[in-house]
Amino acid sequence: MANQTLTMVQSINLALRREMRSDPSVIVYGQDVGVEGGVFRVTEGIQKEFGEQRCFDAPLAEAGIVGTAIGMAINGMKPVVEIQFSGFFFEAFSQMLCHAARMRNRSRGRFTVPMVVRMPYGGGIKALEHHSESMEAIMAHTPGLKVVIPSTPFDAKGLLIAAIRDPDPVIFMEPKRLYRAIKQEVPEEDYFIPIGKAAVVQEGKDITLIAYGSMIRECWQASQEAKKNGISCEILDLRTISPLDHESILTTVKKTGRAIVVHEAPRSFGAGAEVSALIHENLFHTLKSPVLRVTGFDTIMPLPRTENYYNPNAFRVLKAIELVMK
Amino acid sequence: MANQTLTMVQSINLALRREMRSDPSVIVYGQDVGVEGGVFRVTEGIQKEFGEQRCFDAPLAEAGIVGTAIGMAINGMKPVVEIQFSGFFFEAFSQMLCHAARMRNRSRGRFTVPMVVRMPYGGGIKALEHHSESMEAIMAHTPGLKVVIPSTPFDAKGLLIAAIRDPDPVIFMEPKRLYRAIKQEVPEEDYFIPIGKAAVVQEGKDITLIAYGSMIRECWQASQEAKKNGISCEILDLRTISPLDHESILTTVKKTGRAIVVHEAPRSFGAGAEVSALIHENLFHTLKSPVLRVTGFDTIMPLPRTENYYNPNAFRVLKAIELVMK
Amino acid sequence: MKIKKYEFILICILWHKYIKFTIVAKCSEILYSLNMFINKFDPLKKQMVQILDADGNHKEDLVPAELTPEVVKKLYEQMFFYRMVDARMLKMQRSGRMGTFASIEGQEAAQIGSEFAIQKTDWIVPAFREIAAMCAHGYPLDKYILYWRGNEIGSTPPKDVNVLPVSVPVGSQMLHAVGISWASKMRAEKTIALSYFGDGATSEGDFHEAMNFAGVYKTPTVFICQNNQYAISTPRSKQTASDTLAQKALAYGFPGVLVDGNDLFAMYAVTKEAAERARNGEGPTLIEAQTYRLADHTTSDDATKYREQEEVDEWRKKDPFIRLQKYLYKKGIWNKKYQAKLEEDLTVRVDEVMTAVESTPDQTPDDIFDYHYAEITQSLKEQKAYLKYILKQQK
Amino acid sequence: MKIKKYEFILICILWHKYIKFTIVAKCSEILYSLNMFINKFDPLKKQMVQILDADGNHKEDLVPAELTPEVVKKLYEQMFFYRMVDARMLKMQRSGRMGTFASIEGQEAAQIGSEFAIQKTDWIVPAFREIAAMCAHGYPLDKYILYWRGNEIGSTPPKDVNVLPVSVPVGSQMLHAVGISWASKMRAEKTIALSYFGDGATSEGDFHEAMNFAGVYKTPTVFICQNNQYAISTPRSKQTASDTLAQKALAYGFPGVLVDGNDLFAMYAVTKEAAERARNGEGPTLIEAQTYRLADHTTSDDATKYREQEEVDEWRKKDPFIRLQKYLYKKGIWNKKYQAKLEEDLTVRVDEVMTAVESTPDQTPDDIFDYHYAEITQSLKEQKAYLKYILKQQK
Ligand SMILES: Cc1ncc(C[n+]2csc(CCOP(=O)(O)OP(=O)(O)O)c2C)c(N)n1
Ligand SMILES: Cc1ncc(C[n+]2csc(CCOP(=O)(O)OP(=O)(O)O)c2C)c(N)n1
Ligand SMILES: [Mg+2]
Ligand SMILES: [Mg+2]
Repeated sequence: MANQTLTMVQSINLALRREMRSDPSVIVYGQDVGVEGGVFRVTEGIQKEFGEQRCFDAPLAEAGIVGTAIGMAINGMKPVVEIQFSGFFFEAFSQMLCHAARMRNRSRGRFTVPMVVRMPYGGGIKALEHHSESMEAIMAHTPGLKVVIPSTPFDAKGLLIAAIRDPDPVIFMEPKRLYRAIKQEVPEEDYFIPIGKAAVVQEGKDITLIAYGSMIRECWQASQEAKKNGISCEILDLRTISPLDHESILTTVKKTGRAIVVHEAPRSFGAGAEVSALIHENLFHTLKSPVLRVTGFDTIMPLPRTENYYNPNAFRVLKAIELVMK
Repeated sequence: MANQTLTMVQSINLALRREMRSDPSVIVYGQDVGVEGGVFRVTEGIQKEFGEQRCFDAPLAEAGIVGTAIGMAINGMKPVVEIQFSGFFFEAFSQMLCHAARMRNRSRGRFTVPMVVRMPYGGGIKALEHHSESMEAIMAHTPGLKVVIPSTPFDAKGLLIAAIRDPDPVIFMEPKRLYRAIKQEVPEEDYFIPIGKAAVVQEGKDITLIAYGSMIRECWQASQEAKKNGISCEILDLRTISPLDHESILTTVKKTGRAIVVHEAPRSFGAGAEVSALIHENLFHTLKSPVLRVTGFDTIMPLPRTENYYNPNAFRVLKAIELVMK
Repeated sequence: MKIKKYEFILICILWHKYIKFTIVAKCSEILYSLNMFINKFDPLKKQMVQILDADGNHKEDLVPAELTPEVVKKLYEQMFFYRMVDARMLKMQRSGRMGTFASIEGQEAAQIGSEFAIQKTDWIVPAFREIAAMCAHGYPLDKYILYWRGNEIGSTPPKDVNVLPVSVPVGSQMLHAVGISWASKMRAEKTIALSYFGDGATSEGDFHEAMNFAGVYKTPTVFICQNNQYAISTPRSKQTASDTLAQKALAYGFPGVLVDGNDLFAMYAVTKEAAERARNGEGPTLIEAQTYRLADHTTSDDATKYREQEEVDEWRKKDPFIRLQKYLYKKGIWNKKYQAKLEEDLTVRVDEVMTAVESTPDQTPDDIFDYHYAEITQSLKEQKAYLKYILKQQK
Repeated sequence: MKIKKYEFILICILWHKYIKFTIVAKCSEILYSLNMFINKFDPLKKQMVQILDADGNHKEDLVPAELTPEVVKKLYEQMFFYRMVDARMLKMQRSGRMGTFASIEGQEAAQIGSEFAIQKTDWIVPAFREIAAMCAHGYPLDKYILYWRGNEIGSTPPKDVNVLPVSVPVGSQMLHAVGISWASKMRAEKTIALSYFGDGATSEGDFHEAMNFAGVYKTPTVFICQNNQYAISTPRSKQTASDTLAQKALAYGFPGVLVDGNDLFAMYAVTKEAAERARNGEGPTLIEAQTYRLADHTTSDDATKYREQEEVDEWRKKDPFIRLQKYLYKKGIWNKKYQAKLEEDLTVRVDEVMTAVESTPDQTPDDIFDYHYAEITQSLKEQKAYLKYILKQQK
């Protein structure tokens, strides 16, 4: 089969279609995902191809969407539901935390909840208030959940297929700023990127930049700049935030001896703290310099006109690289 | 005025009464807090003293309790609401995150939300499923909130008074295992323990144990054991999880050169990660040993008969001390 | 006679299946779409379905044909069994052999009557006060009790039992019932879901969302609100300002019915009608079962703090057993001797279950980690090793 | 003539106050407790309050006395002003001078009619499509627009304006209205709160909890559901299975009324009655304003994807302006010349606001950190210093 050059929106759409074609238990619902194809058009054409029985609009109620999906998953379906923006996910968080995340454990596997909750997250597209949140650490701190964040169209497809086939609930956060920002060759056929595994997306020897989602691109740009000063950056794309791939993190940092963690979410109690703590606990004596964090601020995301003040970018990463290398 | 020997339940009750007496805008509501005085009897007698207008039962709806409290706080009241168990707080999390935490910032101080959300948290009393959660890191990761956790009856009163007088929303998490476990002299009069300040509750020179809430007692016990082996432990009670008191943390660790962070909550992406990252970022070259974490597991809290397997205790802290001191 | 735990469970299931398959299965073939109650009794007018009143008088024409005296006797015995289990659990709790639990006392008819109206393949999605409904539907009684004892094995019903474990977060489980029954509908199966919840639960946003989804998608769900007048200490009157809970269905475009929840006949008849509606694609129904929680909220509660003894006494007169005894007495079945013999027999059964319960081992350290994901993660493995190390050291 | 921004706001407020204090204040003294609509029009029977129909015919006996032709003219002008602002915002958005925003087109009567029925000291708790209600109540128009332009200054109304800023999380704000009005009631003040939300919002759990709290505590809250038939692409019929949204009030023990939301008279009259009920301690009311969102959901939406042009055309005929023009024409007020002059005058005002908007500076880096807490925390101070350092370096 041929490769196509696709945006992330298209590759996610492709992943959904492929899984829906091969597995009749996969259904897609959420606010405006049916006729309209979702506010970002991620589910465009899916209702048309699979009918209203398998792709439909839900009432405007996040807990309702997630709570019914839990029931469906318990009873043999594989719901892939969309939360329109991650900022509204918290309406459904209790259902996710109390039930989706716990059903397998409490029933010792008698009942399982194989479902995927997709949601766009993060800033960078000058969206409205409450539309640019990055709250992955909150979900990652919840035992029983898996949290996956792709950084490219290729990965998005492979990871989403893995998420849909996963026997447990997966939160799939899509960096909306990359929805249409990059195009990439994406194979038409199935492939599978394992959940729980990070990937070295650029090899280097002096320092490791650890990031995920939209920040991979910033890291890459920073590394290009750093190269001019003779600094060779390895980039580790976490891909899965929880369960965190300790082994890959420790392997790369053992090699480079230095690391910076980068994320959009607020700094304090963010995912960067876990990565930093983990590295220091394990590689304290190997590290040439402490692990630094380049993150969003402990503030509410500013409104569009000044959201750039908030967002970590290549320049900030570069500054941190310089600091670590000093 | 005389001191009384009180449990934490009683000292919190006292703090509520004192504030209600001096400030007519303070009101108390939540599930079963009125006639019954709360399932832990924290609000016992308050309805009797202040009437149904100022202390009353709410319908069984956490978002409703928190959401109406936000409105009340905007319009001149100081609601101190109770969530019956922290495990059910997530029903109200969206209201807290989207509104309580943001109103001051978005309106540039035109509207403020001076409210307190009290809730018992943590394990150790063999409570029912969903009744032993420790999710402080999630709240601490939310910009705009303050998260306070007392560890003694004395502190509980002083911190709660501070929380009620605070012009911003405060989440006040009460370690339910200490509700009646310890008694302490508590002054009848007003006093105030500042939010955002940690306290060295035991001086020592070899290592700092950083903890809060119910874990302070475990740290203290571990330190008694460690002393027998000639190890002198300093204990830092964070008291406030957010905003985290960086200065106090760094000061004590600068002094001892070693630290262990202890909490009941799951390990990954927990508050301990932030404390650890912070220390390493700032004191990498001063540290004699990496900061370790003694925490709950990344699991769902077991049911009563085996919850002891989950809970961090003095022994586990002691083992970590030995490791760090090696 | 000594029966083993598994034999006992088998007997329970068989006993249950016997009643079900000989009677219900046949009856459900006879189309029960007479529609006698739903949309006929108007909750806005506070019309309540009652067939057997508190004094034991029954409306002969409304008694469902399948509820022959023999069947009623069996159901009475089932109900009584759970009341005895309840009493025993309380006794054990008081002596430290049981954890905190929620008593069913007073709500036996609401549960046994409604459960009897559905089929074995149908789902039950309970809250935390549904011992009778759950176990009548095949949930092993020892497991139910083990749950409250604080052993995770208590939430693991066998594969062929379509009963979800206890759900503690109030109001959250009805969404699962909607999802479960919706999935059945999608696959054009004829199974339905029956969800139980309390009066307090109706205040939660999740209740609203569950009802609304069910209405929009016409899911085959029967919502049974056991209005036992209290949510812990909070009386029904402070929970909501609507006159009845049944009328809340009007907000979702499907029918609500007020039923005397202490009347086994009414509970059976209305649930049956609702279940058949659901099965026939006519969508959900909300049933408000008016009943009363005769005991404390849980064993950690003290109801005397917030309610008058007179009120409890009034409701004791409406106890579902008193009226059933009168009814069965008229039918020549019930008398004191029968009752004494019944209690004796059931005591043996209760003893046996409790022996099974108390001899069941707790979960192991491994169990804490092994079930979070289909495959254990690396860091959970490490944490498990750490726990084992610690436990060994601590010995 | 050149008016400065602040003068303009002052004029707006004065203009508004003029109408309010000369007319409403007086009228509210006359007890409006005639109770003509609430509890009279039964939503279960789909009875809808309408005074001025789409063809411009009015029911003379139902026209509130205070709505004299002169007052109606002023309200018409106010409504028209917001339609013009809307059109201008759209134009600016298309040329990159405005952010994504939610158009009000079609909903002007629902908002101006209801807002005019309350007092300046009353509260308005809006969603995100309430430019007319908010600004009529004193929210500075330039600020409202600045919000959508992406400037935080847009959420900072002056101290004496009791209007909350835009609330984006659908369905969440009604709880605040309940809390606000409840606080007033606790202090025995006579102020009430009026909360706006959409048809989609009624599906959220928070809607349910707000309504339920309001019912239980009889808070002085008026809930105005602008049923504009869509939640983004989701039609009202897929949002809930109940025939009307107004009937949802039955679940909470207080009245709901269905109103023609494109009828200024009906919206005023019913809101007035609801507001006075609230003020007199009779509790909350739910008003369903039947209207239509003539524009796209927001400027990022394309409504042609999910609805037919014919449907839009049908609703265009029911536009609130057409009927008002006919009415005012009959009263000898409206004609083409008047309209042309009005548009000319209002264009000047729109120009002025937009100048004020476009000359307002963005928030500074300091502003990002300074308002999170009454007192900035140490780590926010450090983060602010870092941002400033970075911005300086980046230059
Ligand atoms: C979401 C949530 N909030 C609070 C609680 C604590 N709680 C346990 S039972 C209960 C009352 C439940 O009342 P009701 O729904 O009437 O059921 P009943 O106990 O009467 O059977 C409460 C408040 C809980 N379990 N879940
Ligand atoms: C809790 C939440 N979920 C989803 C969204 C995304 N969203 C914004 S507006 C909207 C539709 C709102 O519909 P309705 O309540 O009818 O108001 P209208 O837009 O028609 O005025 C949606 C789904 C949101 N803002 N908040
Ligand atoms: Mg109850
Ligand atoms: Mg709408």
